[in-house]
Amino acid sequence: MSENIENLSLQKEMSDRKGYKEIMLTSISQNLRQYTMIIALFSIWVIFSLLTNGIFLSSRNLSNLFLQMVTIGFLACGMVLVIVATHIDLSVGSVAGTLGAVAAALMSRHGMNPWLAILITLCCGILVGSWHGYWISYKGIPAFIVTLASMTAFKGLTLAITKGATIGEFPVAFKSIGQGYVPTLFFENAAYNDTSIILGIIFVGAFILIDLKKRNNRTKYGLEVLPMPLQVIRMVALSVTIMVPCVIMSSYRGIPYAILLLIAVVVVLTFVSQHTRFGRYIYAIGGNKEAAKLSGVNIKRINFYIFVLMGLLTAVASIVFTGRLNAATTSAGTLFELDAIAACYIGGTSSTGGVGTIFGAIIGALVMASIDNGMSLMNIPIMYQYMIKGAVLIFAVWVDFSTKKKVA
Amino acid sequence: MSENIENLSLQKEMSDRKGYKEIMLTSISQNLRQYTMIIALFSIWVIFSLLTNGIFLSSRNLSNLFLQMVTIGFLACGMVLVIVATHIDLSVGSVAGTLGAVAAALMSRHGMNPWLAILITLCCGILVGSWHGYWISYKGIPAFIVTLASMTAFKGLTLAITKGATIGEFPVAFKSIGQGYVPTLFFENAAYNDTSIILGIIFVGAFILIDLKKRNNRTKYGLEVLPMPLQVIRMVALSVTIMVPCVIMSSYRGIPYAILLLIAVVVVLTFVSQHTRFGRYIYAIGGNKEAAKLSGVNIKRINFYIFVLMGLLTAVASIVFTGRLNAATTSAGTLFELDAIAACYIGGTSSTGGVGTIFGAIIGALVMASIDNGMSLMNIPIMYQYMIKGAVLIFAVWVDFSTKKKVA
Amino acid sequence: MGQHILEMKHITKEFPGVRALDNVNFQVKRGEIHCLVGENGAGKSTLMKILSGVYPSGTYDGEIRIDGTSQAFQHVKDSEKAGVAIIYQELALVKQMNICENIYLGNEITKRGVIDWEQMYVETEKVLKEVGLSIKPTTKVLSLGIGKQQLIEIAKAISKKAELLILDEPTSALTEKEAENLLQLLMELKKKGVTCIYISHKLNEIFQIADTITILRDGQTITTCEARELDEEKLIALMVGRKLTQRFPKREQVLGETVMEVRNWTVYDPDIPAKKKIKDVSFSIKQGEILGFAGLMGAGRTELFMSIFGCYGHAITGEILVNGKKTNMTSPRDVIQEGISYLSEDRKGNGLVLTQSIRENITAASLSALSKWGVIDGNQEVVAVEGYIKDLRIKTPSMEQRTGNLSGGNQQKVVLGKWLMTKPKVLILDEPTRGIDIGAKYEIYNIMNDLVSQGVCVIMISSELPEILGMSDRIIVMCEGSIAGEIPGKEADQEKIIYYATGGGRK
Amino acid sequence: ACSEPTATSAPASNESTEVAAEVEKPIKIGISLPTQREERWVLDKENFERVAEELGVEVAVQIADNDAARQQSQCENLISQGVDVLIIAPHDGAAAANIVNMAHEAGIKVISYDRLIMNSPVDLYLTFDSLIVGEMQAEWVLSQAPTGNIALLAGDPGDYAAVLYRQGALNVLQPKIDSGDITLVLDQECKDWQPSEALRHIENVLTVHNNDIQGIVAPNDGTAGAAIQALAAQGLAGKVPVSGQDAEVDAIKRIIEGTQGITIFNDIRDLGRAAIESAIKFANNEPVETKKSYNNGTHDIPTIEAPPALVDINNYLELVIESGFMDESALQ
Ligand SMILES: Nc1ncnc2c1ncn2[C@@H]1O[C@H](COP(=O)(O)OP(=O)(O)OP(=O)(O)O)[C@@H](O)[C@H]1O
Ligand SMILES: Nc1ncnc2c1ncn2[C@@H]1O[C@H](COP(=O)(O)OP(=O)(O)OP(=O)(O)O)[C@@H](O)[C@H]1O
Ligand SMILES: [Mg+2]
Ligand SMILES: [Mg+2]
Repeated sequence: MSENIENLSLQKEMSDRKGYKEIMLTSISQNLRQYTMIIALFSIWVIFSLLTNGIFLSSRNLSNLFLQMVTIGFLACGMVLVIVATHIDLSVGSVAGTLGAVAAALMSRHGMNPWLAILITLCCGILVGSWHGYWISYKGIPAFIVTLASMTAFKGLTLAITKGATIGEFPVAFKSIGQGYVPTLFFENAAYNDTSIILGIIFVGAFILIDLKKRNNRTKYGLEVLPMPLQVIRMVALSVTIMVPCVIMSSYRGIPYAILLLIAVVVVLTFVSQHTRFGRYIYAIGGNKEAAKLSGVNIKRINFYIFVLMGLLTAVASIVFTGRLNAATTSAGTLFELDAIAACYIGGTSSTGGVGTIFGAIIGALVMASIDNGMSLMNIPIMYQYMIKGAVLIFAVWVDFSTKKKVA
Repeated sequence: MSENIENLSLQKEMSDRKGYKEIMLTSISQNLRQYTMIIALFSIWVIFSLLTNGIFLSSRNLSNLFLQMVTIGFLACGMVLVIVATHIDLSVGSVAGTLGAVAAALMSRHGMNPWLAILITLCCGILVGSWHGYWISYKGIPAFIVTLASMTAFKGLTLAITKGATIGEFPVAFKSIGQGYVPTLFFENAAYNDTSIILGIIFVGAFILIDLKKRNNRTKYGLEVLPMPLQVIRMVALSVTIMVPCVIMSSYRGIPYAILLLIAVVVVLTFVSQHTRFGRYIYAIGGNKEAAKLSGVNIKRINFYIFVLMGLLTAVASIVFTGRLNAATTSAGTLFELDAIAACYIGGTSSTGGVGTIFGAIIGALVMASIDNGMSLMNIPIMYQYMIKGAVLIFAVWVDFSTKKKVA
Repeated sequence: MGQHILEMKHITKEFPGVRALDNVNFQVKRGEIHCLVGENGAGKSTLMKILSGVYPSGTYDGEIRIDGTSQAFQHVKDSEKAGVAIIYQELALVKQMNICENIYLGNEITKRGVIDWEQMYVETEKVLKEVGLSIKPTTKVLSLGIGKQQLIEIAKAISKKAELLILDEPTSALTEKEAENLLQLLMELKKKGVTCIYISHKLNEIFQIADTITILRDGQTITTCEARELDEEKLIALMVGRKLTQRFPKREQVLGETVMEVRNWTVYDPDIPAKKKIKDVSFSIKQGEILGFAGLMGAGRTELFMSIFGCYGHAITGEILVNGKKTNMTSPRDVIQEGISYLSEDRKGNGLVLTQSIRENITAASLSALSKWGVIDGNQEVVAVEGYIKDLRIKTPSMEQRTGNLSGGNQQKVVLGKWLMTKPKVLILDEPTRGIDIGAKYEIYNIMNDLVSQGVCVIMISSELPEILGMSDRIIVMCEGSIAGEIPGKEADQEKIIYYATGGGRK
Repeated sequence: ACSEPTATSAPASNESTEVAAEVEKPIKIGISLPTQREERWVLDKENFERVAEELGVEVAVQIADNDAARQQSQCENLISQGVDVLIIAPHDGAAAANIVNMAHEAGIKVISYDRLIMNSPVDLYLTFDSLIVGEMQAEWVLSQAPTGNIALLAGDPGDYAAVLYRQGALNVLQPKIDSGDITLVLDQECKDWQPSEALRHIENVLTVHNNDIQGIVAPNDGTAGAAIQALAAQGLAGKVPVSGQDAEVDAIKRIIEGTQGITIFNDIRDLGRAAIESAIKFANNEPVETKKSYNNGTHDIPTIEAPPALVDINNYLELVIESGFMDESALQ
């Protein structure tokens, strides 16, 4: 969401010479890249909804769908930055598997407190990320090789830790991260989960506050701002977009913790990528490494931290995933990397680097998860599922590209 | 091998002002990139040889080793060109699986003549390649997405064709492509396979002839050539390099057909990549697409044909692989793409495009196969195999990079 | 503090096979404008890259002192901290980012770690005004021409408020007007006490602003002296090592048939479909003619010829006749086959494949002629390339050198070689002498004359008015996408061109 | 979660809000299978569908393609669809415990098919015993080669069934190894059950021991086929006993040829029918009779067991062909 807001606000400069309609049109056409994928996503939803007699859009299934995409969502968030900086990380799946096993072993075998286990897992994730970062940025080995090596090595490590058997049954605290829902606060027995709605209202409030503050700031510097009526429309639109999913989820069991966590990560990383030096440098490195170097960007350090961040997010993903399965399996994480990378590309990340957004990647992850979920709801045999998924993938990206070409 | 020869001959221009020693040193240092990987390969061989009491270097095992790497070898040959042109092909594994199933179904279910089945399989490969090429070059969809979609789709197609069961038992002609050896010609009962030695001699002869012809040609154009003594040393060295593996293989059962086929593919593709317009354009596109376009290169067409070629090679790989197993299985080809891509990177292909050699990729494929083979010979548990393989991969590439950095 | 803000002592730098700098000594006094001149490949850019920390301390021999204290820069950042700002010869912008982001890349204004975009936009607008640009700070660099990109680079360096400002051929892509603007700006900065090192191949600029001049040749310092002790002739002699009596070689003019004719060429903007970039342009060129194209930056000359070459534009209308016949050309390939070649102004972006060797670059556009059945005749190739290296005096240890390792001027020569090799009927040169030294320019002019006398026609787009005036038989001046006027070469002078270029001749 | 059975004909347990409970709705059984990459699971799927049609119930079959997480998602989706009972053949028995809890929360009973779901109150377990399969394979190989070098292949290390087969085989082999009668010269797992892995391992072990191998324990027919391929290259096919499992067409052909000694035949038809019948009973809230129970770590699970059968050259006609499992024409 906050991507669009950013772009929208950049549009404000044009406002003096143009009417409201024109401002909105320009803003829409400039955001079309992201809109087409969102439109594609909604089309997929509508189609599946029709094909499953509405089960697809039931609040229960949407809740499932979000939980099914959440692991890839975390990985895709990090992967966007990795790909934007022209690297790749093939190891996230294996590493997530290993980290999940570590957390599982700590809790199940050694009876460790779940919070401590989580802390240790996160540290391990950072460690793995540093290892990758070290070889890639300080030794100059291509990320493909380093992470391919890790992909292999961590597969082995998972086997070694699990000793070939699934490690299962975790404390409730750990499980809830992957499969729990926010508890009801006041109305125990209402059909709706009140906490989710309260959270939604808090989000909306925060957004409106931030937006107004930004507006103030711009006025202070003498920059142009949206005319007030448009500003109001914008706020209403955003509020609705935020509240609708909250209400839908609240009518099943409420917002899952994992989704809350993902939203937090998306917001923080979007902020980091747009409003901090670290974020801007990632895009600069991806756009033109030489230029970034000549501008005094410490490329090695930035690359290093990108992988550290990726490691951390992998650890988060592994915790959520393991909690959700309530088990650490020996082959956990297989092919996550491809799903995460695909999510980025579907979400508009450029394969040549320098271009890509976190928000886009999340949309990409949702597209993939929706296709899987919808076909599974329809009980389509797996072989056709594979074929249809392939076809939909190409088709969605093609639609996206052809509309984009017309604009840009 | 012919890569080195090429580079060596380009060195000749410098010969007038320098002594023999200097020419040789320059040539060696300029070829170091390839030499280090070859050295790494030999080191791996020596280590495994020591660890397995020499079994690793026995002629029987070397024969096995080459056969074990041959499928990835074919794929890596095509993958180099794909990566040089800044694309990627993630589908080769799935596609190889499907094509193998097609060939198997044609022969086993419909009793088709093996040669006809092979022809049809090759055509299917070209068709798949054209499909990829169409989307990538004419529709501008990133290769990653197109081939990821195919990876998924063809996984489904394999399941559909095999109906979940292994298709097995093929005619001898088909099997031999994957597992047969050249027959003895004259000495039925000798300890050595005479055909292999004869083939070796033919290769050496051909090389010497081509080299002399080139020398003549250069003299005719007034270009510099190697001084005669160095030329002789060069020829002797090359002859030995060619003969040694021939003799080794002849002392087991001779040269496998699959290896002969791979050698042919490597020689042809090396020639294509170095001495034809098509090849030159691939490297130009990879180096700077815009500049290539302005130089009159039909980028779309070249990209299209790169994927057609990749499709064809995938078909070849699938035939060899299926013949070798004498069965088409439901999950054949899984992860081939990663091995093939890794082989390219190990062999010095640049991830940013424009740089890479077929010969390097073959060395890369050999390195990977050697690690797998050696550890399996030592009966190391699979979890350690995974970990060791990861470590060796990183280490080998690191050695390669650090020597390269010192030179360039 | 001594009087020298910068002292570089005994600097030696080697690349594989090349000794780029050989015991160079270089001193700059506080508050002066110090010009560094020399032939292509003399080592000017390398010396400046050492100074700015691009080549970290340890990869070269020698010592750098700034304000008397010895420095060992490891990073560009270190030199910036010591008050050095530099504009590199090769554009160093991130094209996907907007102007504001580029200008502040590496020096973002932050408030508690958070980038303050509002303030940066405001500051950017200020700096852009200083260099004479009025574009929105949110414009993507991608959509700007080379000239504007160059100005952005200058703005970026100025925004750093450095004590020592280094400019490596900042005006090579600028028109006289912008260049003049820049020189004024430098004089103002000098008044504020900023020291400046200025590298250029344009002698008039040098004599206009230089206090001191240092001359490099083959990686060695030839001399450092006060600007007023020198005149153009002496300077050229010191740089090139020989005398050049004329700047523009003379030639006999024999006009033949009309070779190419462009009629009613109109091109729409690919980004904004309703906007015309080129408006109804018609012109023709005869055999044996050099046709100059002049205009201000953004006049649309590059767009005109890129669109003719099939690499730019949207909904193009109009027709092209070659030898009187209508053509139907849609891609660069078709155009080349019709005998028309176009040397792009952006050598790094559109000209060279930096990962490939000189040999491969020079033959890239003429492989059809060198090959049979798609197989390239390697020997013929080597012979041909050797010829061009010799003719164009490309300074390189071998034709197998990666073009990425060549100096800017030598890269330009490689691109020129590539297009000469296509043996065109019409050769379009877009800023052909960009970054080329005096001696080599003279050679290029000679080559143009040779070509013309062989019956080739040459279209030269240039922002250097003396060059346009000295070489053209006829000059077309463009303004805002259409032809503003046409002047026969003999009658042309600076005033007339500028009159048309600024829109004076429009009906 | 499933409270006192009431006497209504509609499924009592269906409380979920979206799926409106129609009164005359046919029973819908959700089935989640681990893979379709082995013939036996393909046959399982066909069998389930046939039996269901026969008995007039609706089935929704999902294939996890060897992925525990996908299996969980698919089961969630089955529950969303409103199935009455879940039959799960878990890819990973321990990981599937979570599914059981989920299903029970939605008031749906769970039958664990062929592989036991661990640490959870599964309602019923139907099985051939994986451990016993491994034991049978190893016992047969030992009966053919009581002394000498034995090679042990195992399935994918990430597949829990593979771990059990290997464990079963080792249960039998270990005493003989300890007594020195046999030497275990190869103990390798095959990534993704890939025959090409098996081929490589057997080629290499033959090289190391110079063809001196007396027996090969292969976990399924796919890897057995590849092992025989490696033996054939050395002219040893038929001379070294090789075990297998699943009674695939190719394997029966090899048994007739004499290159593969045995395969383990799990007659899935009976087990599948029993599963559907039990599911219908659960849906109608009728009790299911069992004779045995297995402890899955936390609970004693009522169990229906079907014995695996050893198929060799002597009994394949009776067990595989005459029982109608395979068409004789397939063997041509
Ligand atoms: N990275 C490099 N690798 C190898 N050689 C290099 C490299 N960079 C520069 N050189 C060589 O060093 C010499 C000096 O180059 P430099 O770029 O300093 O020249 P210059 O004086 O700036 O020339 P120009 O006027 O053409 O810009 C040239 O011969 C060039 O080929
Ligand atoms: N009014 C404008 N606003 C923004 N961008 C412009 C404007 N006019 C031109 N440009 C951009 O500036 C660039 C300048 O055009 P171009 O370089 O083709 O002009 P030119 O006549 O060749 O001048 P130059 O001497 O710079 O080569 C173009 O890429 C165009 O997109
Ligand atoms: Mg320079
Ligand atoms: Mg221009």
